[in-house]
Amino acid sequence: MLADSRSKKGNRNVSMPIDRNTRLVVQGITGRDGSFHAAQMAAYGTNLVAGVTPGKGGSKFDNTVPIFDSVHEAVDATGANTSVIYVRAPFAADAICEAADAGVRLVVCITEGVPVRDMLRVVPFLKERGARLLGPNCPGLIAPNARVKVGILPASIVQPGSVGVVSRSGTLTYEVVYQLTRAGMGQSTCIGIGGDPVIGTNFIDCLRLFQADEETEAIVLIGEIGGSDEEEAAAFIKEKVSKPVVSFIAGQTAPPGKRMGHAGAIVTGGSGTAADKIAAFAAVGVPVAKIPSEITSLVASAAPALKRAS
Amino acid sequence: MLADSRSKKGNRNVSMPIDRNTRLVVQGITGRDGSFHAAQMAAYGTNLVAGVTPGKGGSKFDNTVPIFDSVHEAVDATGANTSVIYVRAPFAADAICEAADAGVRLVVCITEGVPVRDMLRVVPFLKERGARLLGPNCPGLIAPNARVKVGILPASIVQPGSVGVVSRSGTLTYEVVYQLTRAGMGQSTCIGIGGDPVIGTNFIDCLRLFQADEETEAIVLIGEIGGSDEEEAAAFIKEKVSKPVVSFIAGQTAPPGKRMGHAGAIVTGGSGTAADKIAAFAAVGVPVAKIPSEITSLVASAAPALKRAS
Amino acid sequence: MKVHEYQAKELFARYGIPVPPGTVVTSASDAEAAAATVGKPVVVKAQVLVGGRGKAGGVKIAKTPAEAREKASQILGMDIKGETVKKVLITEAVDIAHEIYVAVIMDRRAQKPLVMGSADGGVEIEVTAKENPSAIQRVWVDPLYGVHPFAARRLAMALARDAELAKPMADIIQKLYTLYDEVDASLAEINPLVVTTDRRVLALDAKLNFDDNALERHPDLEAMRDLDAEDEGEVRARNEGLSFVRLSGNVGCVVNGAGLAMATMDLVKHYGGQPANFLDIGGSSRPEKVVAALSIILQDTSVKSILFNIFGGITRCDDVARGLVTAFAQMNLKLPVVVRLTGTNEKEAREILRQVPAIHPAETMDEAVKKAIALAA
Amino acid sequence: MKVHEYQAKELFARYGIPVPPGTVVTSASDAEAAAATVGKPVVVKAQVLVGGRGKAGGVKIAKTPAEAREKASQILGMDIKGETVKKVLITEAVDIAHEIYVAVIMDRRAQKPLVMGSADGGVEIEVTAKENPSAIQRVWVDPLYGVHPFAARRLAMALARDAELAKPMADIIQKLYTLYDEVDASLAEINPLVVTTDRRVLALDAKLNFDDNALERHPDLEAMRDLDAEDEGEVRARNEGLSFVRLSGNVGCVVNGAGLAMATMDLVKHYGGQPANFLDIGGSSRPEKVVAALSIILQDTSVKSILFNIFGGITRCDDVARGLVTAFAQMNLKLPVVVRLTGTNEKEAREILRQVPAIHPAETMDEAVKKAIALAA
Repeated sequence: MLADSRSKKGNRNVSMPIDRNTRLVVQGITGRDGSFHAAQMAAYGTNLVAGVTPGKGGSKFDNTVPIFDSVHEAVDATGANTSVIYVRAPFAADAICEAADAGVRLVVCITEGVPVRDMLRVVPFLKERGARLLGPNCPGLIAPNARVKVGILPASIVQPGSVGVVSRSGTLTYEVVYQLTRAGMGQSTCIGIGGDPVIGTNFIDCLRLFQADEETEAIVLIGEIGGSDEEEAAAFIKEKVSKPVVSFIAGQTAPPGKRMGHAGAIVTGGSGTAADKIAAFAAVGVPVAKIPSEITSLVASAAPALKRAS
Repeated sequence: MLADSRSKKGNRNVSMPIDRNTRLVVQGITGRDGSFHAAQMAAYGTNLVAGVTPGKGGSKFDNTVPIFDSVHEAVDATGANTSVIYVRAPFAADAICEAADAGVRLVVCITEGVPVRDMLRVVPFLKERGARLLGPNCPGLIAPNARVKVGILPASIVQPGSVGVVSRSGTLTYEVVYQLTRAGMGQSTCIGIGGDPVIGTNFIDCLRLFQADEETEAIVLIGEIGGSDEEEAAAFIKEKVSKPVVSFIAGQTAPPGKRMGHAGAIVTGGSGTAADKIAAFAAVGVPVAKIPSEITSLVASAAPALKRAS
Repeated sequence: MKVHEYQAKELFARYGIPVPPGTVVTSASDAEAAAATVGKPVVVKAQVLVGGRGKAGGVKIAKTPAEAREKASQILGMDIKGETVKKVLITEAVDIAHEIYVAVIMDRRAQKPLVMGSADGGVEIEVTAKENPSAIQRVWVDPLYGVHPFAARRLAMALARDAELAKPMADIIQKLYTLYDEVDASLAEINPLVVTTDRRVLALDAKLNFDDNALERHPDLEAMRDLDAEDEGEVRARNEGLSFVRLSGNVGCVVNGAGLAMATMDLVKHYGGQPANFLDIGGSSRPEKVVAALSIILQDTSVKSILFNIFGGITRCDDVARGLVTAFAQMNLKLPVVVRLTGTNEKEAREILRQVPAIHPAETMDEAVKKAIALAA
Repeated sequence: MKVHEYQAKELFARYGIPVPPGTVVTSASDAEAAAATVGKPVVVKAQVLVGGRGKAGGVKIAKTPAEAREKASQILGMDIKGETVKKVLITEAVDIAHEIYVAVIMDRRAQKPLVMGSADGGVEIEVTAKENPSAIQRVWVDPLYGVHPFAARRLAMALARDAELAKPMADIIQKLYTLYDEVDASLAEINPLVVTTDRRVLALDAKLNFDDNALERHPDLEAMRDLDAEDEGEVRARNEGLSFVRLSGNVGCVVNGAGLAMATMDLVKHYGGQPANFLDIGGSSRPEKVVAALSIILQDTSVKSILFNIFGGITRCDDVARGLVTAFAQMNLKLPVVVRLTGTNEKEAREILRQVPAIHPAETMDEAVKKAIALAA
């Protein structure tokens, strides 16, 4: 008999979503991106326990990692607790639900181009099951101290340390992390939340995680135009975050009314502009870098003990 | 600005759903059944605070009870916490959701003929809001000690006392209650849960309430053929109910495969028959009356202290 | 409401569920013509609403058009569990590699729709449930989401045991649920869903039951109702808003409420009588309903006495009483009638009933039932 | 994706939202004929994808067919915010008693669709939001349930302030949400929704934007796309799977990732330059994408230098490098190119790029931007 959906409500705790206990299953492991990044994640040290591609169950990835037809089988056989998704956009929402239904606790969806309507149904489904979603259209996350990465963040640019990085962008995150590393400021965890209109984990969720995380001493928040996530993050920082936060907002020169790429960054009259967001951070005492290369110096002055620590 | 839906999750406690704190709004108060029973409920002593009929807001029922266009307005103006629904079947599901969305804690749906598909969507909606639904297609409930009734149970047949009655039937409940009253066994609360395939409150919910209720000393459970609610109730009684329970099952002579009326009572090969249900109760020591008039004597022997008490 | 196989297959086709092409005919000569058009061996299938037509000889294979004519003439007019066969479906006989069972039903216990599947198709699911319960796969559906593709895929894999066949099968499972949901079905069953020897997946049979409470919003489905195949009294009762089931006894019963109606039948049997019917006149009964109820019951000549057991709630006893008075005035009733009315407005009702001397009053249910049995004897 | 008013109204009509009948024409003489068919005063409305056509003179009333011809000839060919008017909609002029605003949009903050309404229709919602915020009614929608009838009724009552008019208005609100949901819209707006003097409720204007990510499942909507009305470079970029927005500077930018692309533009401005475009080549870039990106940028003759800022992730730098090599080989590029490649496979990428001597390498983003500005000067 097929098992009923494995509802495990509640207990969305504040421990970091990936660590040495992460047991990873890759959905879409036989695809071009899936196989490339599966190898990268395993090479970095992530405990890659399974892959899933319907119809390819029984084979192995890289001669070692078992491939299953469904996430349920993968979880049953390997105890996977974390999933990363590289399937095509029309199938991504179902893949996310499948992972949550199979009992996975953290689902990271790299796929871009997932329709908003699909995500509107995915988010409550995961909430019912108490699973955390990161993304979609996000680069995932990496924890250099534990040497665990889930997603596509290049391992070459990170360094163990105590700066938590959270960002709506993909490659802009790499840029900032790279600069931090070059300035000798290692990272505790770097999280790309994705820039789509509907996402599983937002700035506030990550700020809460970093505030509670013993490894994190300072936080870098990289926002962009559109929406009001940054404004809400600023309000949350004022109330609940005692650790130093430095921010940067992309899209200061974007013309109003134009959609800037897949990220869903769009400026509409009067709200969601870079100026609004910068003002919101300034109002709560969060320094905002004018250009990316200014971030490291702002972090250094906001958390002077940092560089010595790492 | 219209208020957002008033989510009040959780705290489904075990106090009896109606008592002297009940503040009732009648949905469909200007209809034939609604107006008739609104008067009956008020005459019995129920605190009828409002009526709702869209488009008739501003008028009054019986020259005293204010009528509103929506339950939200009724709740805002009168603090109604309980609703009873007499609207036509195609609109009943929406009326239930409206009441729950407006913050009503107990919604009693008298309307019969509500499509199952509608109810499948109503039940989770109410659960999200922490509201209790009784019915649909049910006679409601009455608490003779508090002189509160919500629904259509005739006040003339009840008497204050300490027998809790719960039933899937409508008029069969009246019959049993009437016989209890004539035998001098008053009732704490009588609840008709309705016989439709999808209902808001089931036998187990009511058994839990009666077990916790100080006013209730014995319980009469009236089941019928179809489904497995009685079998589950028997299992629950074994585990959790210490008060004496007496039962009766209607449909002992119903031919298999035939649907017996709106109640959704249907006998299909091998499960849900009266014999199965009677056996389930017998197995956990619950006496089952062969005919309705036997119920009173079974209650008298199961709870000998009862008659003196009332 | 039930519909015939050919009607269910029309709906299947509308939802993209593959069915073998077929033609419905009402005569043996049309059956021959239809078989000739197919040009291959055909199956001649009785179109009846009752189950068990296979065992009753209502399904036969015909290799030639002439044989189809012969089989159709055997099946047409056949009596299957009281239902006369008036139509047969002529459909291509396919070569079956594997028979599967799939159905969507409402699971009262879980309060959710349930998709059931078994790799042992062609067999009744109740038989599989008894003999090989582990062969039944169950997927409960959250109606807010429908059947997730991943869930359909897992079920299809368990049934097809073949990744290539699982794809069309998962698609059929999703479409069957969508159909079930959108048409307000209470049962949507494919038994068997077959894999043919050339690896097509086809719904060889189709069964759909509908939620009667939802038919108001599906006039196209309501139009599919086959009044010929149903009991005349039951059809008439439905049109009058009554619930009626014909039984074989001699005590006609008119009761308000399904539970009380069943308890009344039980009590008639308990005291040695035989109920002639189940009849629930429902809530808010208009006097005309009572007239209709009486005339439906009186069509059955074996009825020797009539028992009214009415306990007021939404139903007001004065309405019922007025209905009785009107009915008796209209119908020149010759049978004895026992009336027991209790509840809302019962005093007013007794006042009204006093106008009709032929009524045998009773105060309790037991008394009423005993009197009705005695009067029927 | 945006569609024209007349296309949005076609979809409205399909979902049962009442719209005044109208005809789309491309010439003044056809406008006259269409107005003659209406037989009443008409409105001649420019069909453009940009907003603000009313203020720009793109909407005019015509009392006679001759006048309709005259107004149409004024409007056709008009330039509205850079878009040339090629079609006008001829539609009956109705007598308006009351103008209302209704829209369904995606509320990112609430992570839910939002139905917004205002009794002050005809005005831009942003203006109402500023000047009279309490006039805006908001109903958030749980997409698992859709708009409950009770919620639509409450909103309609607040907008119509008339129980009789609230009924058709609630119906329109529910249908507008259903449309929004089923077609994967990102905006569905009626401004104004009017009550006519004879108490009809009509959608006088219609605006629909679609989620580009969902167009794959709506080929009928994709077919509504008006390529004529869009920027040629942007159309071409979309066909190549690129995100491109034309700006007015001289530094052409090719970046992977929207955030980094915006940050690159910001940095160009920061160091005193002017970006010529936003261009996100996206993840998993094929070499052909780079070729396409370059040729789109090079159509703009004001571009004086090209800046590649690529940080690898899904995008592999060696792919990008191969694309550059191929592009330069194919295109006989005369402009200076600054390339900054970092991340996955960056060493391999540098190996490949060494084959092309014309590239100005840069190690950091700041260095790259400064070089590109200098080379454009």
